[in-house]
Amino acid sequence: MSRLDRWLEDSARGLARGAGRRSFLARVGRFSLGALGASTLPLLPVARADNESHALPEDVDGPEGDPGDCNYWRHCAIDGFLCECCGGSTTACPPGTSSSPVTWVGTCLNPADDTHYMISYNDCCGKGYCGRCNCNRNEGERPDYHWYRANDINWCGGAPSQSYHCSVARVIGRASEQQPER
Amino acid sequence: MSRLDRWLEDSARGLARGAGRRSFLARVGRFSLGALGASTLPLLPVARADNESHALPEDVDGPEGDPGDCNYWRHCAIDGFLCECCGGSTTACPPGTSSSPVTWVGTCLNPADDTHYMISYNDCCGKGYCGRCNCNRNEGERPDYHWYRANDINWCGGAPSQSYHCSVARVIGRASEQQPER
Amino acid sequence: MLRFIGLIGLLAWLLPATALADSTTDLEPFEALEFVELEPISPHSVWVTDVIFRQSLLFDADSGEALATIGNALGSFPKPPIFSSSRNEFYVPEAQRKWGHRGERTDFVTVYDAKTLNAEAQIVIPTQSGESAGNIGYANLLDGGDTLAIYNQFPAQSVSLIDMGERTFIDSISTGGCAGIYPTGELSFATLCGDGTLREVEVDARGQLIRDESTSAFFDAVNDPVMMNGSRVGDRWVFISFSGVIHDVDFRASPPTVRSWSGVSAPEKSEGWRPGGRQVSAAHQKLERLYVLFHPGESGSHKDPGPEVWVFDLEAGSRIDRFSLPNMDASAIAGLLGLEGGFTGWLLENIVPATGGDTLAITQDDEPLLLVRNSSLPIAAVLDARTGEHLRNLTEIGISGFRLTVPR
Amino acid sequence: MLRFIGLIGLLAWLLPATALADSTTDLEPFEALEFVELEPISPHSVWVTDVIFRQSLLFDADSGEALATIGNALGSFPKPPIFSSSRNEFYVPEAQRKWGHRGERTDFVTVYDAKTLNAEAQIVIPTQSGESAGNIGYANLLDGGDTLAIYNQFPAQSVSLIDMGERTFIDSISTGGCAGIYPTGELSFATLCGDGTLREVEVDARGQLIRDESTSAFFDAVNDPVMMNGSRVGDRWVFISFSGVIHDVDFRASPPTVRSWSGVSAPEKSEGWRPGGRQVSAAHQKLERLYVLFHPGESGSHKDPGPEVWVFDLEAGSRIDRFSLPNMDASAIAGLLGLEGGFTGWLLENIVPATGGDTLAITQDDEPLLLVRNSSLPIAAVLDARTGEHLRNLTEIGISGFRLTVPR
Repeated sequence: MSRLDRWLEDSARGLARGAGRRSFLARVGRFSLGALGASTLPLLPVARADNESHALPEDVDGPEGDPGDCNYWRHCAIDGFLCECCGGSTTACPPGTSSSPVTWVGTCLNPADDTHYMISYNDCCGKGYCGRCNCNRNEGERPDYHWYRANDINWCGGAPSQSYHCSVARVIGRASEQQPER
Repeated sequence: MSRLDRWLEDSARGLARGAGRRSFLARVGRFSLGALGASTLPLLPVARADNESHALPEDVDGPEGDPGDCNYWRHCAIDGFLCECCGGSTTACPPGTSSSPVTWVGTCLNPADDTHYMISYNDCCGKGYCGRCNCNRNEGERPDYHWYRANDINWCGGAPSQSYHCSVARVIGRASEQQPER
Repeated sequence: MLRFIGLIGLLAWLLPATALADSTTDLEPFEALEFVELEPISPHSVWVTDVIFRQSLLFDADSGEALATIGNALGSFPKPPIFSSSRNEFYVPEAQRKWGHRGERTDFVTVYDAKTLNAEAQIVIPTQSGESAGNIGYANLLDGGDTLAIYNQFPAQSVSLIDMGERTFIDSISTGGCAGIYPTGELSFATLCGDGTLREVEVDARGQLIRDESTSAFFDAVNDPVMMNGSRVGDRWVFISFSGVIHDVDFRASPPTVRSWSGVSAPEKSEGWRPGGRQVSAAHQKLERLYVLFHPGESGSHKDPGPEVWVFDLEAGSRIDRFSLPNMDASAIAGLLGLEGGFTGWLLENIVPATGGDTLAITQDDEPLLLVRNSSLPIAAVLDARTGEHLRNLTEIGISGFRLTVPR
Repeated sequence: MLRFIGLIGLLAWLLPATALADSTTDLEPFEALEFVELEPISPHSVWVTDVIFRQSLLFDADSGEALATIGNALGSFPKPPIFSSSRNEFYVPEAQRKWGHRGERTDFVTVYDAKTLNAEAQIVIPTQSGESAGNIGYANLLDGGDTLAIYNQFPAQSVSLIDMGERTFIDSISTGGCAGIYPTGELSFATLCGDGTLREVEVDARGQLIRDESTSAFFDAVNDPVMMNGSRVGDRWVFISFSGVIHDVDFRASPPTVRSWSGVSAPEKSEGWRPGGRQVSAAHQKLERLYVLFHPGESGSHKDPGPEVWVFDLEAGSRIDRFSLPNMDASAIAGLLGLEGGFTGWLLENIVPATGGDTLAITQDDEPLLLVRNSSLPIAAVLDARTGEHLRNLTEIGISGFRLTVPR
């Protein structure tokens, strides 16, 4: 498969929040508590404002600003086919796919405001490999035992179908410092 | 996938005949009569000697003499992955595969004796695509309605599993003239 | 282009507890995970089917964007999705076994909503559907969109009929000695026969044969067979033979009549020019033009890719244009090496031999696009169907495949 | 090399009746269709797993020949076959759904006879087996070959145990916070934990925990984690960290002890040298040598391919050699273009940048071979493990894959 294919799609990104999210979260929370073993795992986030998203600074030129490019700033710990190139977007799964409630995160630097953001890389599932814009970057990525930083895992294992299709890169918060590593 | 991969296996070809063939033929014959529509289709061969195979002249140099090469003389109407490159041989299916009793034929010129032979291209089935030595040649090949000369058809449809793995090219007789075509 | 629905929220519960506890992370800004729905199918969209990935990707041929994917089960050769504009659904005939490549086989048709692309139903059908590398003519929706017809091969040649309104199997009818399904009406279709005729059958709502007639023999299955790939123009189906004879079959007459003429002149024939490819031809219904992939070659080259598309005026019975195809091999290798454009791109263009195209489709609107691929290259070319101008490429379309399907 | 059995005879009934009638065909000579059995698995054979074709090809690394294929069901990431030398069987953990990529999921282990390569059984197991791109440490046979252990991820981290004699699921044990399965005995294995320890568990025949102990924390999962790919040397498992620290874990002690030393000198570290890849290391048990893929790179490059294999003497705790890998990219492109050897091959060798290898395996005999691939190239290189000499390539190994598995 080809790599780093230049891909000229407009970024289509939705920012509205759904009304059903809290109830969905409740379900997810139950699932996670019962399911993921007690030893390491986190609970629901304790303190989040529920107001509308702040728009992110977006005026990045070059491949770091192109969501269809592997070098796009949010992709610093992604592994897989970019949903941007598969009928989805940076924050949306393609038509007819589902997703897993559990996934991995990364901490990426946005060159537009020189700020590190937490990125959630959700796998979109239920169809075979999209096969386009394959991208593997591993900044802050960790092995499977450090699972919420591990991008090798097929996170569709927790979705309605384990078939892996593509991956998104959503901003889910600001990080006050870079993920430590060497 | 790469093409015309040079492949240096000794040709391992078995020539002995199995005792169970006649009874197998009887089954196949019943199947064909009941199954394949009455309009065009042939019956069992009416007159064949049951003695041992004659050895074929084999001293062909170059790609026409290399069973792992797409240019090998028997491959004149093959379509698929050569079983020679998949753990089988020109006349044998790879380990753990099955085959269909129905298949397509070709008429190929053996440069060693300048004689045309009838070739049976059996598909070996029950595993996914072998993926090696992909070869498509179409001398005398005909569309699907002229089915016993048609190599597009997935002949594994008549096997215990319809999954197509690779194809062999067995000599099943001498042809007194080339398949007419233009 | 895209619309968003069905927001599913935050998965931040999986953040490390420590990260939350020590306040290194501020949970703003926050982008919800969303799910895309398809816009109404545009005239310039095309399904690109890949036999290795076992799926079809829907592309917008204007933007070059991929819009969606429909995957296939583990049968060997995936069939392209079939579009019903009346029901706004896609239908995919599939087959799968209990244990991967082994075990009991189930044949079924999956029904996809064309907006959500969710699978709405699986219709189980008798296990006899046939497969070929390209599945040309192996499954088609009859006129009106109510009845899906699927070609069967084992143990017998027949056609299964499925009621897409009731989502039930109706019955199958025998078509021994013939292959392919070419719809001619709401409950009728034609099929190509080994005796050189084309047979048309019509059934009633219960799948019982009520009409069965054949053309006189108009081709020779051995000496100059017609390709499986037919092109529909209203009440006609147009086929081309190995040597380039164009057979224009008119189903308004009973039995159907055939008008045959050669698309290749004597000098061209002496140069070896002949049609070749997998999905070798496509017609624009309104323009009544037939587009065919041509190459100079020997006998036995009828599936080889060609460097040109020849354009025929079906009314006049003459060729009106020859388009040269772009060098898709060079573009594919440039993409593989990440060397698109610039000097190296130009160098590749001039060094890498072009193998041409073997698969062709056309959009049916007033500004038609011609879509061309080579089954072993990961790109497809988009041409202006009126001028042959190379507009753009669809990239990363897959590994190998023999079909391009325009949904309407 | 090959043996033949199970002759199936003639299919000549499908010859055209006319061909038989007009005597144009003489039905001699005749070659029967035969079926191959595998020779006993040789020390130089290797399974090459492909995630796109969803299967593993068995190669003879001496001849470069492919010997057989084992396909996987439609789960996303195929697991390599696991060899039981005592039972002469291969085991493949698989998962599949009722309707292709959709519908009810069934997890199972397929048992293949290693001579016929026929599927002898499917053992259905609870639907919780995990998958990763490389499945490193996701399934392993415990010592003696009677018990197969499979790593589960959803909904919880655990390990399923399967009795391969009885061909039944035994039970699963919780391994929350840890990942991977590293066999240490007939009914014991180790697993890597997020707190920097390695936990060893032992069960009885019914799968009930009878021993459970952990090393002290010997690595930092955030600052210098160890790679999932462990290499076994007798009673030890050897891991390497992102920065190149080699952790040699000895399971003869209770709890297991760890000897750690850096494989990278200060000057090398300042040049950025670090291990990287998918299946990043392999050990020769008798020689007690560890082979690791190395590259100069930044942090975050721990999965990048490398141009060199570094050879460590585990007893001495020092590096004894550095092998340079051949240019597999050039060979792959030459193969793609059909330009192997000659001037163009030489040109490619010098023009195409080599990306190196990311996946490594070694044979365990006295003339060991080192097998190296780059997960996105269709070839693998075979090196003499003692000298690093490039002996040959395995070609057309697939499209993409992260594993090379030596059956013994």
